[in-house]
Amino acid sequence: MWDRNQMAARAAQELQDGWYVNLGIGIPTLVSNYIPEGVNVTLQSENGMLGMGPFPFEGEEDADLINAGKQTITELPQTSFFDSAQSFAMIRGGKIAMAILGAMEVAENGDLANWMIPGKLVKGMGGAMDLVAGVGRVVVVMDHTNKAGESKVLRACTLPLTGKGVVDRIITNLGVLDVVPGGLKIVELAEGVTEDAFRNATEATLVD
Amino acid sequence: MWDRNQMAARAAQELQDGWYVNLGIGIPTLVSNYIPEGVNVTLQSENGMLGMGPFPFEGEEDADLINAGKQTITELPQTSFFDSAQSFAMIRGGKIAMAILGAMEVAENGDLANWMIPGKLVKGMGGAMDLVAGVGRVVVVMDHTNKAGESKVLRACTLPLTGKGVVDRIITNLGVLDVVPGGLKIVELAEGVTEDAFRNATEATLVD
Amino acid sequence: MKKVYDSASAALEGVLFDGMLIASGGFGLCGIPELLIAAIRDAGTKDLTVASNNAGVDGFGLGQLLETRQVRKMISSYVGENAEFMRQYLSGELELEFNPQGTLAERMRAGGAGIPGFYTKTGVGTIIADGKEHKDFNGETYILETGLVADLSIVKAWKADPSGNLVFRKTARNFNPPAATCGRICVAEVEEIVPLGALDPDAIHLPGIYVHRLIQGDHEKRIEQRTVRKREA
Amino acid sequence: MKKVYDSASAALEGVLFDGMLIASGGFGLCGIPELLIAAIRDAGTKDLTVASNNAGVDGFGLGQLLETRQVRKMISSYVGENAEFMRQYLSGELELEFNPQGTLAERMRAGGAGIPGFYTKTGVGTIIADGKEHKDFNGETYILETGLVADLSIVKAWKADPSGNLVFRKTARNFNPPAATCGRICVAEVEEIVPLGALDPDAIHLPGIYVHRLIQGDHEKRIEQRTVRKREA
Repeated sequence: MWDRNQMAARAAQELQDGWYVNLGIGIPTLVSNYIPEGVNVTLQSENGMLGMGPFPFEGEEDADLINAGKQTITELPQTSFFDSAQSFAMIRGGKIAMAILGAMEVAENGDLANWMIPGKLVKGMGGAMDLVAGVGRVVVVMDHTNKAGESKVLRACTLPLTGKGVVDRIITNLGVLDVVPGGLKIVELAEGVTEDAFRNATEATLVD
Repeated sequence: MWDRNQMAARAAQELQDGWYVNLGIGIPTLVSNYIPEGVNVTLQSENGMLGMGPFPFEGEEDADLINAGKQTITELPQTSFFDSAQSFAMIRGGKIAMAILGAMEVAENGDLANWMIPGKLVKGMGGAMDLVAGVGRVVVVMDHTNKAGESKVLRACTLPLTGKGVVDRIITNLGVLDVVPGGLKIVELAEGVTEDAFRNATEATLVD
Repeated sequence: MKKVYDSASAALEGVLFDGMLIASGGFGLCGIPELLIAAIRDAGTKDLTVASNNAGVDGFGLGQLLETRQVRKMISSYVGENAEFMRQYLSGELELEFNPQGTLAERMRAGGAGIPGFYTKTGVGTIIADGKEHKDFNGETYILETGLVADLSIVKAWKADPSGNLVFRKTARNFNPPAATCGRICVAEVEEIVPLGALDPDAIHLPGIYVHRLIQGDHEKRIEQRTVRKREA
Repeated sequence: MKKVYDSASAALEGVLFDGMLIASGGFGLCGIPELLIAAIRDAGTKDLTVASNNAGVDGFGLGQLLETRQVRKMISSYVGENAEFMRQYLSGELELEFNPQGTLAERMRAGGAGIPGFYTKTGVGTIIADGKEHKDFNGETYILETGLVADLSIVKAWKADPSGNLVFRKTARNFNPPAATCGRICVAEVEEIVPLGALDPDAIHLPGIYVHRLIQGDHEKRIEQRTVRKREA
């Protein structure tokens, strides 16, 4: 089983040199700590920035310089700033190669739910619907099961969707899955996870 | 009868303090020479500039600084530059108070034709269609008749339209007309022009 | 035509009315028109619909207008930081229209650009698409979203010149330019008004044509999530 | 991922093919990608459709590709300065699709922004509206225009950094940003490539994400209408 950092490290292997990438809140944010040597990626923050740098040193926080999670960050030599319409123009226009996002549920047809639990959680979708509709490739990083031990990798999502048929790859604490015709295909098992255990934790149809 | 400069001077009386205005090619360009004292207007050039200044002094021409007529111009202290999409966003969005344009024909319902003579002249509409559709008020400045002495102020346009029902006021060498319900209304006669002469030169329906 | 006003209250005089639609710039608490929001609170204008990506936090930013119950409806993409919002929404006191963040930004940009409708793939197959026109282009399905035109835009910039040209700073730009363009009237607050000619005409983010009234003032610029790293020894 | 190439020809290697759609920046002869146009002429690519506000003049700018008959169709708003264009068009050798200038700019911007269609009032009631979908919004009629996506964008900027961030100068910006965004591949030519970090991140007109290849070179920057005023004595 992978922990949060191992999941982030695995997700970082998805990155390719020269790519522009958007990282969601939570585990996806950690991905930037594991970008492989020699792979140069530019991080987009959908509130209006390309070339997101690390957190600032204490005392150097700037209220005018935050990421989409509202965290203080820094700029890099190649950084550019722009407005929200321009930011989503590039997202919607397919200029971002990949988004790595968290999820509440993913279904075998690539459906993604990560923004709402009716009657309970009404925070909103933020930029997630635009990202999954617009970027070249969507990778989901999440725990394979919820706190009750129920699979989050489902035949069909039960929560309101963020996007329909949008997920390409799923990285969980148990391993890696691809969305393929007919269902999901196991790409990789996490260290110490048996295929049986993986299958047991997965509600979705698995195909070879 | 007014000459070109008198027509431009009359058109300049249409300007109000604080307005953003777009001036077309030809006589409308001359309007900027007659802006009344105390009236502060900002000229937009649809190739991407607000705050258009006069022609440069000889030797100070800048290839990167032209107006929509491709003439070298200068900037002013309040000048801003932007791209063509932004330029027409402000035109289409109704932020320009008035456009003063030339015309080949105007009709009594406000139709305007100023971009094409089928089979002969195929230069194109440039930004004229966007301007007449988007700005707050459209004033046409043109000769009342063509070289053959035929009226250009018509019941209906014969040439392909630039815009349908878009003209608010017409300033010609013979006087000033407003587009009103039922036809055109004489606002003013040029010096030395009788109402009879004006009516004779006008094909359009004149109403009181 | 003087655009510079002495205070936020003066700049809002005559433009506020009950039931109006206000578009506001800002992302989280970054780049929000804090002075104008406080002035609207003081003016007591009621039944507002506010289009803003977020709804502030309890007691700051748009949270101030929620506390006083001046807001009837929010058009937002994310409201997770505001407990009072959640309470009013779940109890049915407050109406909420969720827009995907990019759709909201583009609706403002479209409204300001004279575009009453545009098609987007965002939200297709989700509840966001319910009741919206669907149309295929090149074999793919899109939904129709409408341009948003507000009665008033309130925005915050870094610098302005007296003609209303605005310059923003870093990620505080965010929704401010699209929000500014979509208002019939736009009032801007800035940290500094510089003399005419002091701004580089090639580096103006929002031309003065969009800005009708302007104030200068001190800004708290509260940080929502202070995250730092340790200096290496 | 190196974006900087040694020459216009090198930067275009592998991206040209007969029958392709090219979007070009520039207004008149101002801000045109003159080096890339000349390199396309030298490459001899045929049956081009070129979306560009103007068509250059005889012998310069896009006029060079008209002379060699490499262009099958132009999508433009104004072509009045080019006698060879007029001759080819009136004789039926060249196809021409007139787009209103703002519609052309917005079509490029929309194509780059993932918007396949948008409604505009421009051209309603004219031949531009023929065959296009009409739709009413708030009692007014608009027509549907489509986003334009090009196989290749060619643009000219003033400065770039090696990551492709672009800065334009004065009215030479014009169609370059929207044209750049609508290409599947965008190649930019600039007067100067400055080191990474030398551009103000708040003053970048086109972020490097839009620019795939980049060259630096000398530009003629021809003036089309030299107009001057006399110095007062």
